[in-house]
Amino acid sequence: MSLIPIASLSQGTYIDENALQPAQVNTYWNWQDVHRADQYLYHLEGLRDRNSTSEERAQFIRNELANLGLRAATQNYTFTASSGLLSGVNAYAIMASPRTPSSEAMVISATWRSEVGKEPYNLRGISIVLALAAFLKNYSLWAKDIIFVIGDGYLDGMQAWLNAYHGTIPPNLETSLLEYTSGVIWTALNIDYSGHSFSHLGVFFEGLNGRLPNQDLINSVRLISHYTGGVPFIVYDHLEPNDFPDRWQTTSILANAPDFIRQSPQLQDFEYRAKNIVRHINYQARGKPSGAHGLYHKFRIDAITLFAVPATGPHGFLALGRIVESALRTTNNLLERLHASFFFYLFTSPGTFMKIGKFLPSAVLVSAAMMISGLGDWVNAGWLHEAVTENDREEAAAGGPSSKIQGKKMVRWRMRRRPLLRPIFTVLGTHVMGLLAFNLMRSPIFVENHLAASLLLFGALTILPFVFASLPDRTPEVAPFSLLLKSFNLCLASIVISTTSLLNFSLAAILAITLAVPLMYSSCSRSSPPRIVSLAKYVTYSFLAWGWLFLRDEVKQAIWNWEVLGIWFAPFICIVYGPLVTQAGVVSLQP
Amino acid sequence: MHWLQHLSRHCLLLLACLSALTLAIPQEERVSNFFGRHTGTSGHTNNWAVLVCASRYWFNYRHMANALGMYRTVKRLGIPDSNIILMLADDTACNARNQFPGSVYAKAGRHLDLYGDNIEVDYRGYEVTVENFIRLLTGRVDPSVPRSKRLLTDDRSNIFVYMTGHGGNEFLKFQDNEEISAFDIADAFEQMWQKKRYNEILFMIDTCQANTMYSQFYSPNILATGSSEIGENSYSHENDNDIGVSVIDSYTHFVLEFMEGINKTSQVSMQDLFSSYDPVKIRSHPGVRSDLFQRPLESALITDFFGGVSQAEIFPVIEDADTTTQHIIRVSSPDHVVPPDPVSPQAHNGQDFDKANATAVMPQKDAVALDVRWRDIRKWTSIVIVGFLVGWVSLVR
Amino acid sequence: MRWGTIFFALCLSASSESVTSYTNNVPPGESGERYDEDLFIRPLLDGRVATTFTFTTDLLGNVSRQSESSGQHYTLFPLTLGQILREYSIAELHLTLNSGKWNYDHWGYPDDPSVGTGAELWAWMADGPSSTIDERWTGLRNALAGLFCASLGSLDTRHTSSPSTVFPISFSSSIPHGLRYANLPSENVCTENLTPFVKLLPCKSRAGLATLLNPQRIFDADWHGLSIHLRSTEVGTELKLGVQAVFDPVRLSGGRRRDWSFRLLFDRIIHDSCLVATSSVVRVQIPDSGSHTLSPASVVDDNLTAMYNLMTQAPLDVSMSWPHEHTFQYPHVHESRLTPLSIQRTLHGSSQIHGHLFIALTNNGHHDIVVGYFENLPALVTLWMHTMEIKVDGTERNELISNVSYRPHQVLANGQKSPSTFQAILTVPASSTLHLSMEISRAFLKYTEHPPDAMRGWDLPPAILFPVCEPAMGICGMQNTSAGMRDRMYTPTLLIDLPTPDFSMPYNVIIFSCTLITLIFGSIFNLLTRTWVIVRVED
Amino acid sequence: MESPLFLPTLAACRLLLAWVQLPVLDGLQLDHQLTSPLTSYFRLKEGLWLYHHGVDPYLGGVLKHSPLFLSLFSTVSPGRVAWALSDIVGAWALVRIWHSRQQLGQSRRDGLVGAAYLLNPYILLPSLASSTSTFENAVVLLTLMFAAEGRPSPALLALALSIHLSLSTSLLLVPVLMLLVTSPTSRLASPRPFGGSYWMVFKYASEFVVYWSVLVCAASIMAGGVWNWMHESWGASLILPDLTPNPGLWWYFFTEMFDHFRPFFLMVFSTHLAIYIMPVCIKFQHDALYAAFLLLGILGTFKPYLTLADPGLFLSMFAVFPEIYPYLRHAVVTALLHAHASLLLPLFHALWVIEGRGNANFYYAASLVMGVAGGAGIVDACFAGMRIAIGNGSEAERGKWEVVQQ
Repeated sequence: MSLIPIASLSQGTYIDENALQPAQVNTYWNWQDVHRADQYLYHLEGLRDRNSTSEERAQFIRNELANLGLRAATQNYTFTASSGLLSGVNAYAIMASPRTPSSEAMVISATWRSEVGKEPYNLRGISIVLALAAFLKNYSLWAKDIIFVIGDGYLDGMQAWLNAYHGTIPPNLETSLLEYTSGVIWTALNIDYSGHSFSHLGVFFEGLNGRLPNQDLINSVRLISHYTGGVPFIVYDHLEPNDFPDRWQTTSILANAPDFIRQSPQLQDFEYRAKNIVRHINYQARGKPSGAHGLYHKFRIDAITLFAVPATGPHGFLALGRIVESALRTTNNLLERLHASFFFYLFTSPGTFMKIGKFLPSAVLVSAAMMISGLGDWVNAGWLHEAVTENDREEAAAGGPSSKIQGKKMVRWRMRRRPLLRPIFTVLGTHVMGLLAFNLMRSPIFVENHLAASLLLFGALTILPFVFASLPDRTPEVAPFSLLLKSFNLCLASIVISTTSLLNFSLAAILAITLAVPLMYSSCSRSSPPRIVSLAKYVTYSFLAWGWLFLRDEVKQAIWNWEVLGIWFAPFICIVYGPLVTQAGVVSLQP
Repeated sequence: MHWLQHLSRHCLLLLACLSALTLAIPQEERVSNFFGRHTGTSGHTNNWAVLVCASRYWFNYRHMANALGMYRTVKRLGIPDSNIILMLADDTACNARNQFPGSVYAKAGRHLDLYGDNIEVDYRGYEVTVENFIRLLTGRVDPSVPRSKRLLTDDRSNIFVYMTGHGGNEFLKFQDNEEISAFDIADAFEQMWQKKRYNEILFMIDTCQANTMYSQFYSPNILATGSSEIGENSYSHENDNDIGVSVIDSYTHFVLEFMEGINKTSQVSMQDLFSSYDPVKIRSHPGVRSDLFQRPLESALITDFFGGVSQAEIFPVIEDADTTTQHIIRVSSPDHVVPPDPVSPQAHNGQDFDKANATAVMPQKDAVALDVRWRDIRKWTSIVIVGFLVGWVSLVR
Repeated sequence: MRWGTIFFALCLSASSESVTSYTNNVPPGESGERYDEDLFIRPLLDGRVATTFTFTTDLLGNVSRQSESSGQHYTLFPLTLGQILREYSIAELHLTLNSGKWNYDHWGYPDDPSVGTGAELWAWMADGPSSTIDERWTGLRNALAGLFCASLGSLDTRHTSSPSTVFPISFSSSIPHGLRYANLPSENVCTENLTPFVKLLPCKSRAGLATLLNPQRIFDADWHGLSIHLRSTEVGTELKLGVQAVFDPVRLSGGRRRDWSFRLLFDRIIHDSCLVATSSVVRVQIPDSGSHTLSPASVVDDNLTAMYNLMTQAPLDVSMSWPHEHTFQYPHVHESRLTPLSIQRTLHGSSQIHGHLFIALTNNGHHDIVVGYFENLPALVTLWMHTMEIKVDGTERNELISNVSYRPHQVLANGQKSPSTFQAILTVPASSTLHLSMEISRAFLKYTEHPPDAMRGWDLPPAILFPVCEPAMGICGMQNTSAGMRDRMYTPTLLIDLPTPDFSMPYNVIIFSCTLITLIFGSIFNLLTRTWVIVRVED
Repeated sequence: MESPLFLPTLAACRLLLAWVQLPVLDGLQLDHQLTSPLTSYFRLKEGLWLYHHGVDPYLGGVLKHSPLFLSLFSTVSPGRVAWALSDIVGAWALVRIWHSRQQLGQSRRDGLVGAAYLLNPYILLPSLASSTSTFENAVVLLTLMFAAEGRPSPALLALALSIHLSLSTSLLLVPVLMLLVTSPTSRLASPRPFGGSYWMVFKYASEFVVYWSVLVCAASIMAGGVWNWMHESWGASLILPDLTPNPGLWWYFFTEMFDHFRPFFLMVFSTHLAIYIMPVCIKFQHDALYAAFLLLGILGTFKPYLTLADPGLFLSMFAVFPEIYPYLRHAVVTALLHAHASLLLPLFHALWVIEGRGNANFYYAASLVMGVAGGAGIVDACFAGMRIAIGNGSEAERGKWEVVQQ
């Protein structure tokens, strides 16, 4: 798994969809439009300085867009999450493209807040969107309507707008359907330009629950920013080692390493790629979108965020405007929904990526190993007593597919029923417990006094399985409950990992790391350890499983993500991860 | 010698318009018998052009431009629209992505609009399929297909077939999802020959590995040329940055360039055209296949295929003749082999349309009530029957 | 040809002129023909300009009945159409080719009601003994396809329905007539359609209003469409050829001004009039607000239209300008909705298999409006009628819908599926919005049935709102009052993408499935057939 | 679990579940794993709407259910209670089958047998998604129960009904007839030639035909015609007009099939189902119930418009044949395969049509896994059912000999 960043493993990107034809057009965005953008920026800064309400901001934007002759409107929304209400106002406008039935559309959006850079407000992003609206409407070559959306807040506004646009309004969102709508949206560009001016253009692409946009989109924007805008294109805001070495030194962890390490290009490159992948895994494993673009993915819209990496130059509105114009021409060329290129990939550097075939095995191998050892345990459980004694009834007791007795049917059933059913119910029990815990965590009580509640919950989650599972096997003859449980546990975990690995590789990788070791070594030795040791082991396991309850902000954030954005991370941890580790703990508890 | 040729051609013209006045086939036969086949010149009395742009999508603009360039040339050289079958798999001129609506340009400078304001596309969009193309050539079309979509040729017709699109070794892709193979075209031509549907054919194709497309021909009097050898791509010539796509393929570009110098009366021969090919400029090796062609290329004039024999002032008569005799011809079954009408079974469907309206459109109230009662009756009978069955079964022991 | 016809036209126009001069605008006697052309220009609120060309040819003495009447004697009436008329015994024929989306809110009612995107064809045909209506319909489709270079041939039974209440026949006759209606939203209109269209005019594009039909400009207009309306009246047959276009001078002038002129819009002016025309006028509607100058100046009649007669004012370039405004200020849309109804039709839901068809009708007036609603959906979409919901601001109002008639699609004898039609009468309460939503699911097609660009999806034809005035329906929409619906309205089209199979590897699928099946089959039969034996193993 | 109260409590819980309103359930109704066009309640409701509005419900290819469902649901409109009840009836029937196979009134294993049906997710989820396959399963189980208890007329009526509801159940005709004339007790260990009298078989067969034709008449009366409903409901499983995805093997095969081969392969697939009847019935003539069990397994794998309920029935019936457990070769592997399939199917389905980042092949692959799992189950059951006849010798000579097939 740690080999992934190695350069030779990844291959160069290329564009698969013929229709895109990136960077093949003249762009007409010029200083006049930049001036217009500056004017918008001036007004927006005014709004920011007299920290106006969302209502005022939205009204201002709506009016500006309406003055351009576009169909503009605002949208009020209110989310009710367990952590409280959250409301705001979006503004949007639809530019109906001439000569078309307007059954297709593309989106340029910017959100009021920005969370990547240091600047909290994405004023320049918004003003360039407005200026683009004024600029683009003078051209008749748009085959798709263009929708300009200014989302309030960071993610919530865009989420509300998208839900309203697609008419899928969840019960905890209070908003009205949009006044104006257009056709199907295939692609969207989200612009995050919070700094004063920028040196690089960074792309953010992770979406909800680890969904990635089609790679063609990223690649064509990369080409455009190279050839049309002349702006270096990077992944996230990670500068490449070779350009801007001075700033590289400050950010690198190799900075204070001995010279020969610091200078070696391979290591620098490795570190750079590793950084990208870690960042990627950090986003994807939590299923957390790395920007407002991520919310589009839920609606099968391929979207990315263009982040203007803050710097003291050289680029500004002019370059960004050109790039966006050209990018829109490219997406305008699309005749079909993006389907040709990859949806599963790892970006190791802007120019290179890894196919799924390359990185998937690393997770699948782990799960396969767990599956095998699980099956091994199953067989052991079956054959366990045979070596010890020749007594028939124990053979019978051994149960499993291998007991070799003809007569005494009734007896054998009774005895082989217990070892199978108890582990099954333990497994089910733990998962149900996780489900209950999750629902509990969403209750307002929990949110208010977090520490006490989480302590209680943790205690409960620790004690319950203990009480339930620590009662020893009645008859010494049956296959030990712990062994069966372990084999079930391992098989289950391996299934989970292998199925997750395709949907959300990062999550699978994390699981493979966190689950493999504890589950494999939950019951290591035949000789039963002293009680106290196993108890300690159990407690550590339950900490592994539920310890995160005490990270207040993390929990709160995760729950909010689930309730507002529908990110599966929190329920997954509660219902799948926690119980699995708890089962391992129960196993470790058994003599 | 030349004046003789002219003379002969002129009386041919005369006869052409005479015969065209009433499109009665036997007369045509008589005419052709009178002249006999293959004197030194191409003994043709009318010219036809089939121009196919097989590939769809906006980014294939250049293929549309190829076909349209040819269209403009043959039209300029005097083949009337009624004798040109133009197949365009997509509409670039009025595509919303086109910055210059209603126009298609073949040069980056955008000096010459190929679309103009007088154009007739006979097959467009999804109609451009392999089946339709083969049916067009062999004349096996549905009787209801209008004349403008038929290739009404005879054994006196010289046909210029031009195809362009994305292709490969011995195939050409239509609409990017179905292929026509070299064998299909070869067999179609053979059928045409047997059915006396052509006198001579000039087959020109611009696609990747184009020369493989005519490798399978075996019918006489076919002169074929293509843009590139096997294993060779045909490249686009240039790209217009306002249209945003490449506008023409280089082989066609140079052919058209050559054609610009031709006019209706010029005596330039096919040989001159072929010798004008320059693999360096075209960036692929164009090929010529003339073994089936029975005349020396030097004596085969460009205008034998590109130019119309009949001069401009005669077409109106022909057109009028066409239109006046149109329904007569419809009535008298033409010589085409006619497959059974695929949509004729609609006939009784028609009735149930109207029946449906009778019921669907706002039924009267009493009718509704009666209908409801009848439904209930049906329902209850079925239930009673089943209930009875169950009861009986549970009683019987 | 040209010289021929011109000469023809000349001598003929002389005669027709003499006729008209004697009996000025009294319809000439039997088997006479007259030709009028008219251009109506409406400056719109949002700076755009709506232009409507209408070329009317009246053929007096009814031809369309007896099949083999004097066909060749047409002088003005286009010959080809005449033949079609006779051959398929057409009583009424409407063909429109539009592109763009008509913005009712800003542009008001179009002068020609049929503005549905794409191709729309409907015809009333007499049900003759010689051939059934459907045979005639097929023939008609192909004939028109050949005539107008449009792929109308594909308007086959998958798109054809017969909604006689939406498109009522305009006259009553003894012979039973049948209606066929079909639309093809993905059809586009371009020069190859305009060329034959112009050729139907007596003066072609050399004289008269048709001079202005410059394809490069017409097809650059925000909305443009061609229409052919052919209907038999009591006195004879009336042919209306129409071209509608909505230009955007603001866009043409780079976002600055809304001044327009023939030169600007069409890049041409009218040099001479068409002599055979009985009347040839240009009418300009004068906006009631704003200080504008119109040149050449003209008398403005009471309903604010300036009239130019082309016969007298031959070289003509009308232009209108707003000298006092530096840049055009767009009016804010909320206060200006020109039609009593605003329509929104969208597909909700993000899944590829299931969704909601959602229609929002906003009544801008102060009276309830009663409208008919008509959907003609191809079989790729299944409407789930039992999920139909009618809501007015959030509350169920099922009493607002009546006379629901739904016909699911059915498999026809030729294997194709007829479209499903849904028709109902809706009552939209005054100044409120009515939401009609139905669940739909999308068909799973065989991979051969998908179009070349399968990933794009399919265009769903526009739905139609029509005024209800058939007394048969009991209720009658209030056309008489201003609040009522004046004419048919078309909703925008929708793009719906079906779930696609994989197109690259049918063979693999076939192979895999067969392998699995044979594997299981083989092992089972292997077990069943072979006998059991006990072999002793020596160790 | 041994307690006699276990089953009633379980049933009570199932009933309670019918009243609980979960937001998830609405989503389930349209799930392709749980409901097929032939069994989806959603389509049935649409059919009812059409029926009430005077349109022939079998016109649009929407309704593929039997007309009897129409008449039932248009008279009474049962909530989800009906599904709960039919589940309970099915469980009860399964327990009764178990009893009659053991020839005893009560056993401590009843609870397990009942739970195997009520708690089986493959059974539970479809009935929560209110798919009519729940009723079909219950009727099939009733058929077997009556047959096992030697009550011919009810058995034959139930059989007629189940065949009427879903045509492919007609595989069960032969084994049920055999079961009626033999005893249901387990003869697997001691095979013997078929003992029943053929005359009786013929008699029962003719009785069945009577019931079946009466049902058809009732249905035709309801539908106001014969052809349209037969074509829609029975024809659907023969000519596969609707290519909605399901866990089975048919839909994608015929999506990708070339048009001119389609009829041929339709014929092949249908006959392939029928091929199994005779061999299985001959091989297991001594234990007709087991033959029926195996055929249910075949159905649960190769049925057109498969839903999870079909393999679910097969898996639940394992509980009735405990004697074969020791002879199952790879029970765990089968279980794991099923676990994988049941996780992969919904995930890949979502990946394809909801998220749009995977294509149909993903889901097809998952359905292949499902097929493999089903096949493994059948093969294993088939093997064990015959292997048991030889049994294991005494302890002493373990390892001395092996049992093989030649």
